[in-house]
Amino acid sequence: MSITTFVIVSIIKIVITLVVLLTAVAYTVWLERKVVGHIQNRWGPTRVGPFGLLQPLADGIKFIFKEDLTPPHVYKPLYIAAPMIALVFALTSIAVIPVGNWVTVAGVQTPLQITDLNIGLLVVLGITSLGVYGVALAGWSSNSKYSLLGGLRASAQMVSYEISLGLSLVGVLILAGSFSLRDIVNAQAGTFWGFIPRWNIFQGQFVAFFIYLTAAYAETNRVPFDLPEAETELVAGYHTEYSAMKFAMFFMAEYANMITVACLASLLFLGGWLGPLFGPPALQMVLPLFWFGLRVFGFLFLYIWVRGTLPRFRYDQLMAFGWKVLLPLAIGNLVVTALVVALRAG
Amino acid sequence: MVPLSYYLALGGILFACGVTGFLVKRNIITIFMSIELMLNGVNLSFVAFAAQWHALSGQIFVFFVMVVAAAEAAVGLAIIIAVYRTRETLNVDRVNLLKL
Amino acid sequence: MQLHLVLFVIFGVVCVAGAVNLLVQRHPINSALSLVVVMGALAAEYLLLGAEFVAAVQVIVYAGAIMVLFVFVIMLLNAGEEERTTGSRIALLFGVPGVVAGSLLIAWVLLSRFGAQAVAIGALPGPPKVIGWLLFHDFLLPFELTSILVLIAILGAVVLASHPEAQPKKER
Amino acid sequence: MTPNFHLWLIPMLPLVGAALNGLFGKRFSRQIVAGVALLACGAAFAMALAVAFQAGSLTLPHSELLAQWIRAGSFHADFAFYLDQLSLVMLLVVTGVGFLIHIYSVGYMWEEGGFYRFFSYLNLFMFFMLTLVLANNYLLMFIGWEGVGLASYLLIGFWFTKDSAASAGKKAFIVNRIGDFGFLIALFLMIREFGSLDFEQVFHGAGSMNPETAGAGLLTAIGLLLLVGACGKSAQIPLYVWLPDAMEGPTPVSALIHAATMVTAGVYMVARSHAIFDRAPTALMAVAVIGTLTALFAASIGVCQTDIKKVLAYSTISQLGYMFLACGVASYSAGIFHLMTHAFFKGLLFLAAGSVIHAVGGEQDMRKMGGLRKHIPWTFWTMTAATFAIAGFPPFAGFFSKDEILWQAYSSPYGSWVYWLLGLITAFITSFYMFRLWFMTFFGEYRGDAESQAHGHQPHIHESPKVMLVPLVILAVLSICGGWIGSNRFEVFLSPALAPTEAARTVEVGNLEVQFTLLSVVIAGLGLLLAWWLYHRRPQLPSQIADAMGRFYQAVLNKYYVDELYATAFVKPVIDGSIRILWRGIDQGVIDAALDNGARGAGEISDSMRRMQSGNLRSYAGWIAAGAAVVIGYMVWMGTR
Repeated sequence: MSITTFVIVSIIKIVITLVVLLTAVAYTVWLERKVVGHIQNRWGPTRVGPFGLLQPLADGIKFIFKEDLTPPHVYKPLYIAAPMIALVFALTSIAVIPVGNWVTVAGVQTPLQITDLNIGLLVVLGITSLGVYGVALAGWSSNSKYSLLGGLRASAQMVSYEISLGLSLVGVLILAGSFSLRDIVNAQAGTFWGFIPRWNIFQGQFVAFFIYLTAAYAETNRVPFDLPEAETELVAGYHTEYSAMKFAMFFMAEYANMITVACLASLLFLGGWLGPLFGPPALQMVLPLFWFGLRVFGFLFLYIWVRGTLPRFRYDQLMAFGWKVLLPLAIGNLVVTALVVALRAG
Repeated sequence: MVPLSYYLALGGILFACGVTGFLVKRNIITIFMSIELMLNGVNLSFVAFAAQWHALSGQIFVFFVMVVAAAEAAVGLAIIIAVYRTRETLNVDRVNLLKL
Repeated sequence: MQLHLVLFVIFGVVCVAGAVNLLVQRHPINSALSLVVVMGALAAEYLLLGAEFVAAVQVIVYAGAIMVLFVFVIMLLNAGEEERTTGSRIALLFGVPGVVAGSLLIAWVLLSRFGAQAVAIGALPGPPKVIGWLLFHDFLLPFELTSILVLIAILGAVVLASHPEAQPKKER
Repeated sequence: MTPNFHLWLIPMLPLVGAALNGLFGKRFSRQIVAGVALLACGAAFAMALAVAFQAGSLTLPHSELLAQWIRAGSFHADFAFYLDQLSLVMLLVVTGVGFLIHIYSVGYMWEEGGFYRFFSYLNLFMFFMLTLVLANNYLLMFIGWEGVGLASYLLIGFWFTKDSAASAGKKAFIVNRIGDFGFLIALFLMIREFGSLDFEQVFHGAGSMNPETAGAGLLTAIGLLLLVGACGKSAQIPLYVWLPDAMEGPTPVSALIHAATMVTAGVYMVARSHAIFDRAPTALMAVAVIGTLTALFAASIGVCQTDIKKVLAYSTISQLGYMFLACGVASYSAGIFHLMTHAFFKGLLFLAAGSVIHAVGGEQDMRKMGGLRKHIPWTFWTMTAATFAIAGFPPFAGFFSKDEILWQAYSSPYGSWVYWLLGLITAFITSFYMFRLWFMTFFGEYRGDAESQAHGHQPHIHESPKVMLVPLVILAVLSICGGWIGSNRFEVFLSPALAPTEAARTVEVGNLEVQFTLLSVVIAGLGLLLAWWLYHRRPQLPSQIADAMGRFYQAVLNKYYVDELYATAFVKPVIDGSIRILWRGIDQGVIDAALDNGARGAGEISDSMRRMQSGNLRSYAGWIAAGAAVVIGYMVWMGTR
């Protein structure tokens, strides 16, 4: 594969990924409004298009055309930069996420992934860990006490839960022996006794999955850990002073992060794109994408379900839970996994 | 191919910037960041030497430096908070009680 | 490969610019962000040197954790613009010339020693597995000692930062 | 293959005893302490006997290497032990008499505090004395030499709460240092000349020197320096002053250390070094002169002493003078013979005196004794044997040895009639003061009662316990029979070790020997008669004579003012010099001043330097940066050179 082809293929993949991702973001918002609405015994959006399906489009148009207010007391450079930082990092991390196997299109064989790094997981972690800057800087540069509190909460919460998140993944890493997300998925191929898939969640990593789930909710500032934007206390937290497109950026960043987290969960614990393949070759090429999408959808649905049913934590409870429950649990899981692997190996 | 001396020079510049920052900045936090800058300059030369001499131990040292830097950041920032709590300032020129 | 040199120069310039910006900026949060930039660029340099694991850890630990702590503290203490006090003439009279002199000396030595040698890029990839092996075999003792150091640092930080009057509250 | 006797065990056993008693004795009962001490010493004696019985089948000299000690280039000194006829005799005397005195001490010290300490010291002394005797080089001998000095110091000052005892200990130690100084310089000279301190190598080196030319000055110097050492240890003029004061120690100590063994170390050393002295006639003459003068001088002081132990102390000095005289006329075997018999009867005298003191409740003044014959018969009879022995009556031991010395003083090629005449006079005085002691103590009426009663307590005069009497009896037997070996046989026995050099006794003055012998017996008898006349028949006469003698009596009574002379001539200048030069001049003026001024200067410098401590973080950083630049510059400069 020549450099030119490589560049062209990469550009194509980037464009497709971004389009799909942004669409997914938009329709995740719609899905959330719909699901939460039904949970709360109401309809959700219904007016724009059938079942309100065009609502995201309407929202986008509204955001774009709304007046971009910049309060006079803000620290301008960072006030402007903060939402961009948040969105950029949220979108970047999708780059190393594989969504399926290698495919051959027009004689060019390429992985369904923008780039395959052998430290892919670390890159994802690194980039998501940078995402906190957007929130923190937004909170600080707004020069408003609600924003500042939101930013403080966000940075403390994200730094704290990042540890548990990382540690919960180490068990998976030990089982797979690689940082490459593709290798991790491939390591989950096969079944136990012919019918239980060898997903990591079935290989004893269900504790890790639970930890990951919880930490991921905190990382994405979602209910029940949405303290940085807790409406009842902080108006809107770190994005209190934002409006229009800047607000939309935060909004998109949050949902993009959710999708990334859901992808990661699918890849690491639920066997990624693995699933039964049948039918003609064209179908066999598309089926992994379907299986993968199904898992991500399920995970996102879980997100929304939790949002609709659980109340918000108090902030000290949040920190105590992270440090005193999740972290020891993650360490314990790591130790047990390491012991088991070591015993099995030798 | 990039000569080793380029990497070393870059590391040296970062280190010198760090020292200069330590000398001219008044804000404790910035001074502390200057220290991190120095450490980063050293780390770069570690990695460059590791590549030059084909010895991975150079990279291992970087990890240790990072761990020490993390520990230092935790303690240092705690100290800064404690200082701020008592002195109500972050200017090192105003924190000068330790003298005869 | 000229590409490597070009990339090196680009990221090197970013590095130096970030470092200089750290010095020039008077608000600590700008300095902190400059430092984040420096660290990101350094991670790229590490990648150029083939040390991909170091690069990742550089981003995660330095940019993602340590610098977040800095920003957090700056926010927490609401640090303002730097005052221009002249508490120390020594630092300017002796320190800065000292730094310049020392740097020049070192630079001269380095250039005269290593001027001609070139680093084979990617000659030494640092795969995580090998690094892990080294860390847990050849460097096990330092590793464990460092873990103790970190533990002590955690305890120290908790003790230092906690309010002296703060009483442990009972969870209800 | 030569048999290995494990000679090292002989000194080591007492050391173990000393360690046990010294470290744990405080918790032991007295019985255990005594048991440990006696066992250690007795085992050493038994081993010595065993060695002696096997010595016949042995090629002497016999030496055993225990361990290497110092190896420096060609020079070496080892922990090695040397056995020949001379050290065998010394070994037997030291362990034998030492063992008896140990037994005696159990009884004598039973009531005293610090019982374990006493026996620990005593065993320690045995260790060092045996090391001294058995050493096969001068350096090991010097260890023993110093060690016995230490033990002596500890034991003289045993009652350290008594001021006089403590200062007597210090005096003994310091005076001995003067002698040791000479000894050490002699050792240095030996190392320089012979490159070794081994007896065999040194004597071989000395023997190969031409006494008339090359070696004369050197050997004389070594000999004189050794003599200085011997004078210190054996209490000869001018270093004798410590021995009378040493009587402050417990009486068994006086018997063991300051009569029988340690003080004879000097004689042993001279005899051991005979190869050097034989080739240094001047040094030899110095030995003889010092010996003769000491004998006469000390005896004359002894006449006027009233303290029973002081009399014996001066007597000891006097007898040591005899031994030196014998060595000084190159008749070493006679000296060693007298050393042996003297160990018996002087040890006995001290022990008996101790028994007397014990009997009268600690009184040492003879003027407050008298008539004790009936109360303490065993002590009396053993004391009598010892007195006759020292006075030189046949067939007691002292007769043989003293007679041999007098004869050798006259007949030896190095001898002269002057030595003989002075020796004879000394013999007379010896006989006189010893019988004076005898009469004053045991005859007449008891003179202590009245005064003691006035103080309100009745001294119960009692015989000593058996444990004290048994050694007395054994020593008495030895004092009587010890000389029956005969000096000639003794000389033959010792001759391999003390091989007479080419200056053999060719001069035989025929029958004169018998007449001389008769003469000395008559002289001893005269001394007895005079003492009987003055102190038994006419007890008031001595004071009249003393009055008549006036100042001379005072001088003798005050030991010829030698202590006072030393005090003004040596001690006071040293103290004054120490105060003026060392203390005020050097210590205060130089050392203290340097320190004070240094501290003051440091303070002043710091005063200006503390401006650096501005309390400003960035200033400190500036200093560090400047310093680092200097260091980097230095390193670059060093690297590029």
